[in-house]
Amino acid sequence: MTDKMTFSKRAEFISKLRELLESGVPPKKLKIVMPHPDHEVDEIVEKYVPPSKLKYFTLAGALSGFIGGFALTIGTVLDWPLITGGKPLISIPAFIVIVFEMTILLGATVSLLGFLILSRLPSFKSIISPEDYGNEFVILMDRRDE
Amino acid sequence: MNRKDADPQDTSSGKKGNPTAIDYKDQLERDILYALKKPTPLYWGGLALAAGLVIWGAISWSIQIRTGLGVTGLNNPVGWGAYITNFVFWVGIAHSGTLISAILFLFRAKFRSRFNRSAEAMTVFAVMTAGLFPLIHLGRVWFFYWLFPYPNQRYLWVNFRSPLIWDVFAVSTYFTVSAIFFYVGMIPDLAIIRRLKEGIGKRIYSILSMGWVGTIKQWRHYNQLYKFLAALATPLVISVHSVVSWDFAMSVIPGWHTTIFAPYFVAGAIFSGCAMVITLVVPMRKMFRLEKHITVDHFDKLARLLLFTSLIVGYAYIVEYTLAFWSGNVYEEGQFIYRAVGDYAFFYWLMITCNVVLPLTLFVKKLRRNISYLFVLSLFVNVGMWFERFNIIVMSLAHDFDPYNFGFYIPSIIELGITFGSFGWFFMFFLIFAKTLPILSITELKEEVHD
Amino acid sequence: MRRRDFMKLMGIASTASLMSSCGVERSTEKLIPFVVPPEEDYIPGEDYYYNSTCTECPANCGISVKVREFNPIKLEGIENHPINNGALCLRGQSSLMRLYHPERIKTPLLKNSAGNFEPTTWENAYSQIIKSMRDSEQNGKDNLYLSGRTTGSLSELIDEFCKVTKAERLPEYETFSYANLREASNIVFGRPEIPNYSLDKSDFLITIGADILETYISPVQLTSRLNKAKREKNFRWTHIEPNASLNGFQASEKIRIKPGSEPYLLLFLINFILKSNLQKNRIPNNILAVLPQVGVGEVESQTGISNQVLNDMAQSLAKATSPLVISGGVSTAQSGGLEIAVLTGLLQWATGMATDGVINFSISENYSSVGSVLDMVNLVNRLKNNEVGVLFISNTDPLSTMPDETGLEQYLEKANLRVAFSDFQNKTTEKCDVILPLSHTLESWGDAEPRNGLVNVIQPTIEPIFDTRSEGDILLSLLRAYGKNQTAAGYQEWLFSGWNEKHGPAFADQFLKKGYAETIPPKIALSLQANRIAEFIRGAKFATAVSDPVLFVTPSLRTFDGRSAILPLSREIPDPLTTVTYGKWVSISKENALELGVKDRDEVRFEIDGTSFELPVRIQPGLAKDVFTTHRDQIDCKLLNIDPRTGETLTALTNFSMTKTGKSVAIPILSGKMDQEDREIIPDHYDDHEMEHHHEVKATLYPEEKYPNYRWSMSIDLESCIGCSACVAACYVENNIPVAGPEQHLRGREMSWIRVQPYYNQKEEAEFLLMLCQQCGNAPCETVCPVYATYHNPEGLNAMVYNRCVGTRYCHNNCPYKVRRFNWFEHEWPEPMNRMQNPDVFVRGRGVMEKCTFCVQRIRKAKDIAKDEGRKVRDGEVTPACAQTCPTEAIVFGNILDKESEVYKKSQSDREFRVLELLGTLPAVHYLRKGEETHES
Amino acid sequence: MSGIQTKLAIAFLVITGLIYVLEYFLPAGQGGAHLFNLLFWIAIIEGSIAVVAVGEVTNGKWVKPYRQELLSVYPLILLIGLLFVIFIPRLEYYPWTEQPGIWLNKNLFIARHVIQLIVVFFIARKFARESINEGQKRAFWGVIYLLAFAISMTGVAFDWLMSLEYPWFSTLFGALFFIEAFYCALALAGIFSFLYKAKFLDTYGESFESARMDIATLLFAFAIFWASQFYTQYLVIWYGNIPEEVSLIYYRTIDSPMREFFYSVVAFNFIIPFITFTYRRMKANYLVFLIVSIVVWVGIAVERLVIIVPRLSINPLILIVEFVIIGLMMIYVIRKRDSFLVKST
Repeated sequence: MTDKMTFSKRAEFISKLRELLESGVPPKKLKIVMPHPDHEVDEIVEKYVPPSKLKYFTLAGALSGFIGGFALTIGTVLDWPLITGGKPLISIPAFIVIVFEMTILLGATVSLLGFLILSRLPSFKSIISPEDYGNEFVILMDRRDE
Repeated sequence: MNRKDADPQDTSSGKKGNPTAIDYKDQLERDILYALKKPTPLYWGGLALAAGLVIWGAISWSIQIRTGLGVTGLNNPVGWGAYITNFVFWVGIAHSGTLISAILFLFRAKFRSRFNRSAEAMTVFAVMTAGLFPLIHLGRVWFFYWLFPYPNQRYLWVNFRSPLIWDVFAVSTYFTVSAIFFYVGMIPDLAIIRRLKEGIGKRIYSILSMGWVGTIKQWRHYNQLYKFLAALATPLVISVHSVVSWDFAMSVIPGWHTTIFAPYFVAGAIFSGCAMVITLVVPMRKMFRLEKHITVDHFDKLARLLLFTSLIVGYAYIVEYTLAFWSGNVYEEGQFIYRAVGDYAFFYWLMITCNVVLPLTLFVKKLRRNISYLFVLSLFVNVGMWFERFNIIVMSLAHDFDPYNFGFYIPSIIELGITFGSFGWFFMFFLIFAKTLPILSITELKEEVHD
Repeated sequence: MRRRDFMKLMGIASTASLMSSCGVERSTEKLIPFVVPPEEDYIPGEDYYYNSTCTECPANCGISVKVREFNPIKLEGIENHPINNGALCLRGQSSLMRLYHPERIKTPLLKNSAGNFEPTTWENAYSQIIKSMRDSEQNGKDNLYLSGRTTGSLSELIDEFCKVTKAERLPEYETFSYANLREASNIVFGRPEIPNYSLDKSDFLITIGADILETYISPVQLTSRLNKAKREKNFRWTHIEPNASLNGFQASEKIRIKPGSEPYLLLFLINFILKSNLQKNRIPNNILAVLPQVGVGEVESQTGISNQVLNDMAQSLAKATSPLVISGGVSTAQSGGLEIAVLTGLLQWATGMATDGVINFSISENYSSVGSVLDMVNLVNRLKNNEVGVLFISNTDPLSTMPDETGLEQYLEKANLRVAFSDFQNKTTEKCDVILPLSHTLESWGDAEPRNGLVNVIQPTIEPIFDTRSEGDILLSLLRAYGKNQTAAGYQEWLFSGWNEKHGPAFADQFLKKGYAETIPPKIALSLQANRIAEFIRGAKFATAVSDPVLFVTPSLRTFDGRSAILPLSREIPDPLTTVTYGKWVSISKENALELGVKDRDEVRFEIDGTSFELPVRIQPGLAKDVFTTHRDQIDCKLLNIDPRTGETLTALTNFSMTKTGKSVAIPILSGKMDQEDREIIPDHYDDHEMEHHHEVKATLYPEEKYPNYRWSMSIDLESCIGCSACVAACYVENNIPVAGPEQHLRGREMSWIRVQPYYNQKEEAEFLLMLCQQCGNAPCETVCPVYATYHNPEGLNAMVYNRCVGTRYCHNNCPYKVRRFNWFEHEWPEPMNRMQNPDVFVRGRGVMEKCTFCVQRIRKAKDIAKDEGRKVRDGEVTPACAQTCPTEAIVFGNILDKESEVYKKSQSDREFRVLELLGTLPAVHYLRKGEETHES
Repeated sequence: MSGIQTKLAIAFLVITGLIYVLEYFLPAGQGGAHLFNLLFWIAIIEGSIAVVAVGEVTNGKWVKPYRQELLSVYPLILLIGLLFVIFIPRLEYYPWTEQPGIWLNKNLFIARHVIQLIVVFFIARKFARESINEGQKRAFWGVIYLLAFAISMTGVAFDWLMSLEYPWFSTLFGALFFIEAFYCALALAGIFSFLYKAKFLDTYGESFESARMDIATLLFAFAIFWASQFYTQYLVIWYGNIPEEVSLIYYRTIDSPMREFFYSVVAFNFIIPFITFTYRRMKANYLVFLIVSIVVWVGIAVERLVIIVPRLSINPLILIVEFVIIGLMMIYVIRKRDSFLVKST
């Protein structure tokens, strides 16, 4: 049993939200839908819910890219050592470019992955039956208490 | 909501009385999605033209593949010409996209929200165009996959010391990341279209929007992601054009081998990119009646950016030139004298005029705020930047160390065909984008609205 | 009778077994591909070498032919051959293309009533000829036999043929008949011959107009001898010429003389020698009496040579222990040419060189049976009065090279039947009724006698490609058809029996193996024909310097008199002085260019008494004002005149007018610029600044390369290099380099791996820089290749993996020397040209980069042999094609790690430099700057 | 106001005299110390004003708190001018003086730099006053100053420093140099925020905090930017490996301790600031900020030294003395800022 509150004015919405949270309603019982992000709302919510875990994904991706880059470049030159232009086999200055690009590439793709996982996307339920709230701010509260 | 009245002229709901934020936001959606209405004949004409160019290019390329690179104007001293010029040009165009969306995002510059969507689209399509040219210029394009490090029985890997391999990595990374950036930025807007559309359209857009709801949880991850992507894209954009510049700087050829190339090319890229944004957005703004949302002030900001980058480019020109004589190195001197008075002198001075002299007029506030002037200027800058690359590439090769090897090159009809084809290719995608996806970031515009 | 059985009879199966498929009138069973096992012991993939003779020009160098899978694929000079000593010239190297040329005449041709040629059978052709010969015998007409210079057994056979058929053998026709020279030595010494000059024995050489490095008599011989002399420290060479040829730039000093004023110089020298009364007594008084006295001032003004230069020359001539003066070329081919030649002879006598062995008449060049244009004039007269029945024209093309005065062209029809023996259609054959296709030398048996006491073998190396026959076989068949019963089945048999008679049975074997047989003829005591000389001088009118413009029509280094123009390479390889490849042009001086207001490629019209012709110009630094040069095959020879006294063709055109047509002709000029713009591509000397560079060169951020066994290197001595471009031709043939053709050249797409780059300095002297892949230690091209298609192999070679190349052309862009070549198209090898491809070298396809790799295939072979024998490759065991053919041994190749190797020693010379050394590319090619060694290293 | 001006004038002359004595009457070697101080201080001085200029042009809020302190160093440009004049005799040690070129010859060299310094001084002065008074034209003068700054820094980099290695040259050197100027100016701001913490806090409060964070972020960004440019220059040189060009790096990396110094620059200017400032908490900490700022200064100093030492011998003692003198002068000027650089009412 959920009850739905819709606000056309941002201010009202924010005050209500603050009130709810301060009154000790567990955040997981609330489903807040906004037409666009809002800093103030973030600040309020931050006090009650832990920050996004996305950064770990990004870090992991970037790191693997970094290591993978070195592994690929150095590994291949050692696999079949061919001298070109008198440059040392393991030409770090040249390889840095590859390493850098791979860091970014994996960093970005893994972040995207993380985002999809964390925010439960793509959600087939709402693809099939989209839930839209227009430009209003909506708070859905789960009344059932276990 | 009924799409019949989705017409910006009908701002009644907003006009009369005191418009509430909601009204305004609805209005905003209608204004921007007005672009998705039925295409006009003009639009179809443009699309047809673009497609035609693409076909011309395709035919030219097939001829080249069948008979060999001899059909180009390339020859013994000059091994690279129009193709590599186009490659660098298009990668350059791609840059302002990420710049405007990522760097300006980090610098919290407001005016970005008016341009970022079209800029990002531009980036994706420009990279798609640029990516073709490394293939086109290959002598044996049917072996292009040898440029990728894939395991094979012969234990043959690619040479990671070669700038061309750096290109492969840089460009493909750049494409992936900017595509992600483009798409992620669009998800909430896609959800909006989903809401406004009916029937099959609704289906498609709800799939595209991946069932985005807009819960606070999603928004928080979303913002995180966007920030990270911006943070990753910013160094990426610098690196990509640095790598492109290193295709030349890594060589030993006078006119190519110079340390300033990386920042110089990056600035140049952003410069040409901004110009292209103006070239695209000015007509778009007119066609889709967005004057209300993309104002003169926004263009003014963009013009300042254009001026700034043009100053950097000018700085690079001057440094390059003076140091050639400062150093007393005969080969450098020879090269730069050749540029100013040699076979291609005309194009050299054309480049100087378009990239350094004309943009100086932007110091004048009046001109900065004159949209049609900006549009014309941006066209000049595009031309100028194309020839900048042409000059650097061709002149340096045509006039290197040994006087015996001095030569000359002019593009052949085939090369021109492929060049125009690439423009067709780019504009074709952009036109399709303009009719199918939100051309402005609705969500971000809403964000700026307060009760 | 099958040749093989015959050879067995000869008892030299050893050679026979190898020369399996060579023969005369035989089916071509041996040419079917190798799926069918060969019936003779022959190893596929093996190179077989056969000695033979190059007949591209009358010099007749000895060649050893490399045969692979029954196809000759490369010509190289025979080691220590008395003429060419292992070397070969540009034309010699290219001449292989004559064999495989698709445009060869493939069957006997008969002109039909409509005047077109149509194929016919040999028998038919023979019977036609015999019939017509018989007719002319009946109605009292003479059958005449005209041929190009023919020596050795073939000449004898012709005589026999003429004897039997009562035909008359005419004096032979050669474009360069040296009539003046021969007449002169006839006047001076009573010997109408061209002596053999031992340049190597002289210590001071004066050449007057004689282009000893290009086409003069036996260029390769003279060049290599010159080089031998040069290596002696105290050798000095003064070259005097009115034009600017290759020779001048190589001489110790080049002296530019006003056209036609040579006699004054010679008179001055003679008088000086006499005054210096060393040799006074040698010149009899009756000559002294008539010998004109010339004052220094007069000579100075006439010749335009400064006083002290003259004196210096004369003094060193007087001082020299064994001086040598040679005149020829443009100088003796002028109206006053005979005088010049005679005075030269006189000088030779006066300085005693004629007797001390530098000038050798005992082994004089074999021109005895060669006539002159005068003889052709006679022929024409006989044609005029309908005295000629059958006219055989063998192996010569008078119509395209002879002056018009004779009018041969219009009267040729008057012969009843004109029979041509030829390998290609040319102006003369067009006018004939019967054309019998000649086999190429490489397809036929024979021998050649370039000079007294030297016989070269000619032996087949391949089955005739088309239905052609050698001249010898044709003559024998004709004889048979004429009714003479023959012992010999074919010319080969005739030849062997001939050798047998002359030299005994053991000879042939040796002869074939060695390639030549040399005998020392008795010395000839020369005597001065005092009276004849005196009388000649009395009659002589010594020409004075011509003041108005002169156009010299010189023989061409690339095409000789035009006969070699048919060889694709002779046009593909640029003219070393102007770097023009295809098309015709006239070289003019900067001054004249300014005067006419023309630049390269602008067309000018020449008007000479009535007729006129146009040529595009090419500005050639070093030419004197009002002196123009073009090549024999680039203008219509009808314009030339002859010297009525000797029949020498006069190739110096005067009193013409020049005008600018305003048109511009697209002729390919390969050189971007011919001056160095102070870029020190060839550093002129080491000043401190450069020394700085030298120590800078050490600065590097890379680890030092380690080469386990070999570091292949090359040294090129610019002192010896004469720019003759023989190496270029050799490289083309050895490495299957495609011929790009004029269109591609105009686009700047030549394919040469090695090239001769001329640079003209402020003094307008040319220096030649051989440019080829420098096999850099730190090669800029390698690193930038994305797919490792080019990399540095452990022997220091800049290896090129054609299969791996994807064609980004980045390596080419990044090469400071621009020595890489890209395959813009799939290149054509028209049948049967493809048969001359070297199986050891990859034939590159479209879209692939290619370049020189020091003939890596040869290195491979040498290493295999060394491996089998369990040792390292010895110094001098590997010779790249370019080094192999170089007449001056300017190119030395070897392993620079081996401190004993010659290339290492040369690299230590203080003349050593490397091109663009300041780029730190560490090239493996070490150049030796022109000039003297300042200290021995 | 004239009082302070005369004071400064006298102080400058005294210092100039002092350094002249140090340089030419003591065993100062070839004036390496002198050149080092010139290069080090001019970068900081012109850089600080440039930082403000950028703030004004982009009207960033972060510049406001630091404005007066950063601007107040502008008079020192004159001091540098004077010091440059007494440096002139040292030019003989420059390799190009043997064979002067069109661009590199003593007279032109001296002329262009004296003029440059004077012009820059006046522009800086004008801008400083505009800015402090929040005048209408301050953005305009900001732009003018930045142009002047770019030119003068490039000139200094190429002529004073790079031409020591002649014929070595790198087109990026100028840009790198004024990036560094900017970089150490930001570091100076970092130092200020430690020194004037209290004052700033009670004048600007919260906005100071955010401004400081912005400065820190900028410092962080510049660490990356500097690294990228340094790498760019290194990579191009390393890859081309043209002897004439690698000479700079080559002669500084063949032997110890030069090699260690050379590479330590990367640690000082990139690794340390980068690592520390990746963590928000570190940024927020005043002391850390101070330390990082100083590290950056050290990095720049070491880089200059590494380039100078192999060409011009240095007397370390004199180097330090001169450094201290100029440093003290700077502190003095900054402390006296209120007496010559205040909002005119």
